[in-house]
Amino acid sequence: MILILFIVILMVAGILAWMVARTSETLARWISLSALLVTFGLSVYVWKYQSSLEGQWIAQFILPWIPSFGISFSLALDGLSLLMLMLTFFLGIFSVLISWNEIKERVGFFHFNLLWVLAGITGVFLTMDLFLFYFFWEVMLIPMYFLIGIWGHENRRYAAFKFFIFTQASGLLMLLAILGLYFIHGGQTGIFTFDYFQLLDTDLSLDVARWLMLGFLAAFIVKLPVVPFHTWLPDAHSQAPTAGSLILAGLLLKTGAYGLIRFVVPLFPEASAEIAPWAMLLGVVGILYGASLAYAQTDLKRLVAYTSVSHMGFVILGVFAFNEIAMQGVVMQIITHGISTGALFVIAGTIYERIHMRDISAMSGLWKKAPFMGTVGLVFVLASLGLPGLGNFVAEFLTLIGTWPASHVLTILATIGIVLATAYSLRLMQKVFLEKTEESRSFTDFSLREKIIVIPMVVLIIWLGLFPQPVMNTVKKLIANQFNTEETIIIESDDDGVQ
Amino acid sequence: MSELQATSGLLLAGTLFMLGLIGVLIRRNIIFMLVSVEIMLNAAGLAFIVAGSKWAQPDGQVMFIFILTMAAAEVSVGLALILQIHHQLKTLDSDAANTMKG
Amino acid sequence: MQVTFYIAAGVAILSTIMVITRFNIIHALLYLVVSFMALAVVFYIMGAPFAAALEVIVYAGAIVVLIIFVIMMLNLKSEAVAQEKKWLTPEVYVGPAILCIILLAELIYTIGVGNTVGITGQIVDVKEVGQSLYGEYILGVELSGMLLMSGIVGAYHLGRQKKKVVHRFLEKPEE
Amino acid sequence: MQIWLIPALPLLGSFILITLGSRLPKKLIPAVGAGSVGLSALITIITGYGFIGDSTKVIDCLVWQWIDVGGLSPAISFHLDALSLVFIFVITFVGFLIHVYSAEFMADDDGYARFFAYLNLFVCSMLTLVLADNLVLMYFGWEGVGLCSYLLIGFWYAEEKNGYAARKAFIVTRVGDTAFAIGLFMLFQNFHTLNIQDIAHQAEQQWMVGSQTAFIISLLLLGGAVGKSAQLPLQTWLPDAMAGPSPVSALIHAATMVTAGVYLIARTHVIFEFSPDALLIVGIIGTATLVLAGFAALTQFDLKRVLAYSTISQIGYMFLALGIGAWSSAIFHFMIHAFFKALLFLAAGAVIMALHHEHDMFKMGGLRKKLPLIYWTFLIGAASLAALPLFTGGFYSKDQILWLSLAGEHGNLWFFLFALLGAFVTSIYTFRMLFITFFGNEKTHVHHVPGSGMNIPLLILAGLSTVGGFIELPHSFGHFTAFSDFLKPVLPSVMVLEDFEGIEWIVQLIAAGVALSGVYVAYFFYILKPELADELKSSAADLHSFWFSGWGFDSLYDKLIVKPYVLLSNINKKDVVDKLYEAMVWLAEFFNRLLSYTQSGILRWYIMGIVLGGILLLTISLFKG
Amino acid sequence: MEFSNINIIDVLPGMFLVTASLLAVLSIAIKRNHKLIFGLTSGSLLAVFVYLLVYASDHQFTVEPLFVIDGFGTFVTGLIVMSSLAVSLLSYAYFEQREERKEEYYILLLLATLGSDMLVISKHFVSLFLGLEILSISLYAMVAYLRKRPRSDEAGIKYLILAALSSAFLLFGMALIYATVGSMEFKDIGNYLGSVSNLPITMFAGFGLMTVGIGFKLGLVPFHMWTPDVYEGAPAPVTAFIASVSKGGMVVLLVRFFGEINGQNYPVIVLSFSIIAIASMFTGNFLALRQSNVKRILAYSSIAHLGYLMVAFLAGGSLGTEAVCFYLVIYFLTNIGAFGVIAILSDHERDAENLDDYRGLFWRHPKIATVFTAMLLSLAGIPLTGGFIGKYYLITSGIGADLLLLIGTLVVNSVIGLYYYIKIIAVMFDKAEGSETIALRPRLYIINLVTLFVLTALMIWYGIYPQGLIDRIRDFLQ
Repeated sequence: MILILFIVILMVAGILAWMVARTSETLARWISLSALLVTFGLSVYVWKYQSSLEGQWIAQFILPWIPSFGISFSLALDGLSLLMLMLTFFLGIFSVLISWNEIKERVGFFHFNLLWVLAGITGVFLTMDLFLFYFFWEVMLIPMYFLIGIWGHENRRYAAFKFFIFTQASGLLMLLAILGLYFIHGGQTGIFTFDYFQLLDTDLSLDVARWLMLGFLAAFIVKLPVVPFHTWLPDAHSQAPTAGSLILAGLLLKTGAYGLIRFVVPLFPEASAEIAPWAMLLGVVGILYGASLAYAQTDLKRLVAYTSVSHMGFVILGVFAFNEIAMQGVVMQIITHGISTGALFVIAGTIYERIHMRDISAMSGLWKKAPFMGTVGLVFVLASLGLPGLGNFVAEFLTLIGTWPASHVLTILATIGIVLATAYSLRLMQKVFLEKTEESRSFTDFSLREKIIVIPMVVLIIWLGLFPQPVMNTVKKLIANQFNTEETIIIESDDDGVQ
Repeated sequence: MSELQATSGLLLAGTLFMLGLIGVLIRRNIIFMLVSVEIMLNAAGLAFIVAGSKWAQPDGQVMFIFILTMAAAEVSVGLALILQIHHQLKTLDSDAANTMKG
Repeated sequence: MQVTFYIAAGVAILSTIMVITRFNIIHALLYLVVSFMALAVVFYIMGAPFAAALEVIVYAGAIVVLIIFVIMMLNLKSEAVAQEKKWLTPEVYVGPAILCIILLAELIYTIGVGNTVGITGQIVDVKEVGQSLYGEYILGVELSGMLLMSGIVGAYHLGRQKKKVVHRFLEKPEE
Repeated sequence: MQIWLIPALPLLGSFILITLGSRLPKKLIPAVGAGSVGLSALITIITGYGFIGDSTKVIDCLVWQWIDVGGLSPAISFHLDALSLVFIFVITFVGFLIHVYSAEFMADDDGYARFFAYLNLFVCSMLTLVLADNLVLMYFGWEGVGLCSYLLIGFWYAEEKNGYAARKAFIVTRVGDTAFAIGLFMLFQNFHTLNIQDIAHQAEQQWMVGSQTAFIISLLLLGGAVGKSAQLPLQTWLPDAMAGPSPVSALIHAATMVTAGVYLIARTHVIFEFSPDALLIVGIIGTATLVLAGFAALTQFDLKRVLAYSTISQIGYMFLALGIGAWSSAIFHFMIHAFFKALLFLAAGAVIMALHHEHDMFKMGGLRKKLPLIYWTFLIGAASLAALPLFTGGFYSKDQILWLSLAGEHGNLWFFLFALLGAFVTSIYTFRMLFITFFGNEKTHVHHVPGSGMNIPLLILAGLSTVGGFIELPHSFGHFTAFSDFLKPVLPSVMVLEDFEGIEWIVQLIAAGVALSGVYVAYFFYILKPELADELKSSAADLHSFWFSGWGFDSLYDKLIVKPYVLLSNINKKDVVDKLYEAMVWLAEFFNRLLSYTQSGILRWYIMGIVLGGILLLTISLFKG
Repeated sequence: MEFSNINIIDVLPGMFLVTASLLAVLSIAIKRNHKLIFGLTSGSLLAVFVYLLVYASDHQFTVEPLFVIDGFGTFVTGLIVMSSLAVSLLSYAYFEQREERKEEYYILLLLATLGSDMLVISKHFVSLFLGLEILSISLYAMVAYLRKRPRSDEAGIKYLILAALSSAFLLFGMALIYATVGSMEFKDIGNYLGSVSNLPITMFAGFGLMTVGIGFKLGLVPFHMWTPDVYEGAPAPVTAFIASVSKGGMVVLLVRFFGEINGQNYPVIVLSFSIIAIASMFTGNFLALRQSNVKRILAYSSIAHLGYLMVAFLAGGSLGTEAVCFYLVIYFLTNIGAFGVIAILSDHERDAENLDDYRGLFWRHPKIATVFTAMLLSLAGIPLTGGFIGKYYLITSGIGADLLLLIGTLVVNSVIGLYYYIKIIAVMFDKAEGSETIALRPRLYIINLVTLFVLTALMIWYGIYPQGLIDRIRDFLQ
């Protein structure tokens, strides 16, 4: 029951916020904030609770939806989903906070969209029905489209279009693959169903599996994004309002990664193994290419966006390395990148709020006026370049060490990517915070509200760097299931777990 | 009489049909177009008559009657429209009525 | 019988060609009447006397007359003929004609290959047609009534003269 | 004793300074900064006391399990043995002195708290590096050191070139780190652990001498070491690193950062021992570096750059020592070098500060009178650097290396000759620097005479540079081997080839002679006949500028790597992949225009469409039917 | 004279409509009253629907030889009647503020509905032809209804000439088939096709020519060129009618005809329709890309959508028919909704068809903009809307029948289509304030708004919970 609650709370709060905004905009903000706090609290509660459970699945919820197609409203929670949910709500809280003053127009509608994006993302992370998955996959796009298209910067419409079309196009390919799987499974067993657990048992010839997998892959690698399907991302990120960028970078990209782990590899093990070298190659190309592009950018948000391209390369690299360590690295990368890049966007957003520009060659020496911001900026720049002690290092290191046995050459190239990451990260630091201060410009340091946003992020990224083990334990069962044992995944019966 | 082939009748119908079509295509005057369409409809009616007579059934003629009805209705509405158009455009040039495009 | 058919068919085709090539619309309509008449003959040969009668009465009579009425209402003058002359130039008609001839060739081929059944020439007379019409096709008849009604309502609405709202001094003189 | 406190205290200090920072009263800032390191030093000394009798002792301390995934289980856990003890002693003690010195040196700076925070963090990272019991934690410290160097070199961030230097330091060392990291991946694949002691055990069981894997891993580790220790070919960052405040240079060059490479190789000597080829390469790199950097130092006019090149060169000696398997000699030289190099930098810093941030030696001169204490301490440091015989620490440590490079089991004549050449050049540039700075006419007015806060550390370091050498004396000269004995449980001692056993004193004589003649040469050119030096300079201007630029490595890398990369990035700023999608859009619009043309609004044209459709359908029927 | 084989109850829906239209004519003859005639029209349409609801439990019989009344037909009849009802509800306010005489419109609307109704239950060429022509001839006048607008006339004459022309093609095709088979009943044609092994070529030619007529009515490429012009020229409610009822009737007829003759078994026919479908999808979407007239965009989109629908049609089988039904329901809802929005925003001078009329609409009329957004998203096939489930249904049926090329085209085109749908949405959400706020007359527009809300609610409900509708469709198709 708690699972559906996550989604419902957000959706209801979204509608509520929209309605009350007419009378009080502040109330709308508080409603969305409290909804997210509640869901975050719930997820933390579940997290506390889950460690005592045996087995992979923490909770399940099934309701028939369109029985004639074998579609059910099936939700299930395991460690991976749980982590994703916590990240979602965590970043969600900050996306509300960061928009507190930034968004002055149509506040109610903004929060409606914000909460519905988050609800869609929550749905994606929870659902165990492939049709429902596709459903949520698409649901999260429209509010996001509005977030970019209405509250974005000067070139928002182009960016929103591009975002929408890219993701839709790839999503449709996934739909085809889902349907293909559905029919093949139905043809084999006579049971036409979209249930994930049942589809896992589908026998596929390698040839068919290859095509179906490509369909899934298309959606995920566009979302991730993997070069050369990444060009929507810089536009969308740089044009979105801060909360939008935060959610895009922090969460939306992660749905792609999640999809790879949850669907592509388990559903098509042989086909994925076959494509693994190419996928990893793409990952490495992404790491290097993204880094090179990030180095050249002058638009702060665009720069950060390209770093995402680079960092997400590690995800696909790790997923297709097929071993536990790399996979743990990927999970870590998902979380830490969400926080660190999110934070960088927060910083970019706060700077933009103050001086109304994103061109880094025109900023300089902000440190002097805003040392607190500078320090926080430094922390996340360092996180972005993978400094040990911060979460990203754990992620990248594990990914690389796990990838090494799979491919030496690619690992080496990816490791070189870290050097390039250093180059662009430090360039960012240099141009924004260091060098000569323009004394005449008025620039204030973080306000209390902004501090409330960044301090938890700093704490978390350091905590993840030093104590990553609890996070890894949460997904251990899932990953162990994938790599260590051949046994089929046992679903908890209904009376187990949180209902 | 029995030597007459249904084919000949249909060929005649086809020829008339095409002539009507040519008429629609080459004339710019809307009335001519309407007339040409009537020729085509009439040709179709002929085809039905031929077919009906081939099977010695009344259905062909029945169909012809319906076609006739339709043609009449069509022409009346068409002419009313032509009146309107002439009133507004002061011409019967079908090419002149091309404000909507793209 | 065959000879009659071919003569009538020839007349029909020739007069139809005349219809679509005349510059003067009244001439064209006269040819149209000829064509319809010739077709009536064909109908008769085909054993459909009732249809032949209707062809003459409705097509050659009612419809053509209706068109002529409208033409007279429009008050077309000799400029119209000159206009038609200008419109109907080879570059206008060659292309479409070729297309239609291709289509015709295909159709002729199709028909020629397909049907080799002879026509029995049995006369299906008014009675049979009437029985059929008011028997199995009674609903069709009713529907054709509706068809005509919609035609009438439509023509009535569209054909109604607009009230002149422009001041009479600003009006253009009638052409 | 809780050895985790040793790195934790500076970290705590750093944390306090970062979070409270400017809100602290100004007096408290150095107290926190220096105090935390001082406490660490104290704990180190207390802990070290326990080692004096029994240097085989080992202290392990697990703080918490860091990561535990699929067999990879690095922990935050420390391992203290004789080798790390020497290092942490130097780090904490010298570090403490530098902190004390900085308290006065940086007193007027805006970023006072920030400075100490960084310094503390630097010390903490270095201590973590040294104390780590597994390579991942070591890598943690390793990168932390890189970060702090970045922060401190770019401490005065308003200047663009400082920022450049800082980034260069970080990035260049990170190139080395990459190799190190890849080395870790390989090690993990081979041994399924990254614990240093376990690796050593397993390596002994699994590997044969000359193993290919060992060779590659050694080279990768060497790559890391080369980056941090500024050896060829990654030495270019160090001279630029002088952009930071002088205490920072002292810290980087003496106690932290550059010695990390030496430590890494010493720590993983087991691996290197399985690969003589790798060791040879270490030696060659060391030798080449020490000679090249020496010549580069000869031509510099920036006081600190001379010292920087001298550091590169001296680390080269350490690498040479490592390469010939003279592990303890390398560490010995490291320690002595730490003392005198810290001394030199701090003294240089005092000079620079006195002259109001004047770095150019040729604008100094005659400071002997104005700053006598500085002069004398600098002289002691310089003498130690130049390895003037008998009374300097540097003589003993360097002499040991020279001797073993000839007589050690892995030594050879070439190493020896080049090392000797290096020693000669060293003593020339050292005294060139001394003479130009402190002798001759006064060219710039002295603004500020350092106070006791700066003088006391100088004096202590001067003392150590002199006395430090006496804990290890050569065979021919008392044969006192306290230091190498102390390290013996960790680092095997080197065998001396029998052929050379008797001739150690000859080598020492040669070395002493070379050093002294170097001093004379410097004296000749810069005191007696300064005009001759200028003449020489102009007669070989090309060579001079080549050496001046550090053998052109900078411009080489610039042309080969940096420029092409930046150029490529900038050309592709708009992302060429996007063109692909733009082409799709263009195509769609093209079709749109094409089809719009068909939608002409002309009725007959529409009919034509229908006719065409009819033809199409009929044709299909005819041909397919 | 024997009328005995016709039970008047069987054809009651048709009778209802006939009676209603006659009553309407009478009422005009007595006194012109817009409200009355509107009430009469809506009431009778509703009555038909209620009748169908009650009557629907007992279906599946034929009225020889013209009609077959089965679940499929009943379902679609109900759909058509409801759509006409929605159109008439939307028309009231629209025509109320126009200067034209309003009353004839409702007669034509009723007759057109009747025509479409006859189409969907016909099983004979005669009823096919008559239904089609009643529909067409009513539409000629409806398209050109607003006589003062030059574009209405232009649209009317274009539609008339082209429709008559295509009817001629259709008739000629039918004649050829009749000449070959000797019967005009679909079933006999099917039997004939089943009995001969080597099909005479005239059959195919006949089908080909018929396809011209049908393709024209559906607005498929290359017979599509009238669509944008007529959509643009016709009054918005009429456009809604053309887009939904007129096309829907033809689609159902096509499905029924092909079901009877097993059209899927003939590669020629499948090939022809595949080519047409693919061409329609691409042409429609490409043409819409840079269009700035909303009505034309919707016209082009309808071309593409009919192309999509052809996928389910070609897939055939019960799944295909289900998909067609479902898709039609959604497509009707969406199109009527979209044109309803246009109708509600139109003023005396012209319809609100320029993209600029919609600039900032969301901030001026949030309710209407929300409805329009929902409709456009449904057309684009985004989840949470019925359009998504509809498209999903199409794809499912296509994959089930292995129509991979068509499915691929469909997917590619869905993507192209996104662009112009979200272009309109983007314009509506634009911050820049658009032209002056059009004051809506609340009393009149309450009907329109309620209608639109109901349409939107249904469309979204079917998007979220399609099972109810699917069950209903399956009930009927049993």
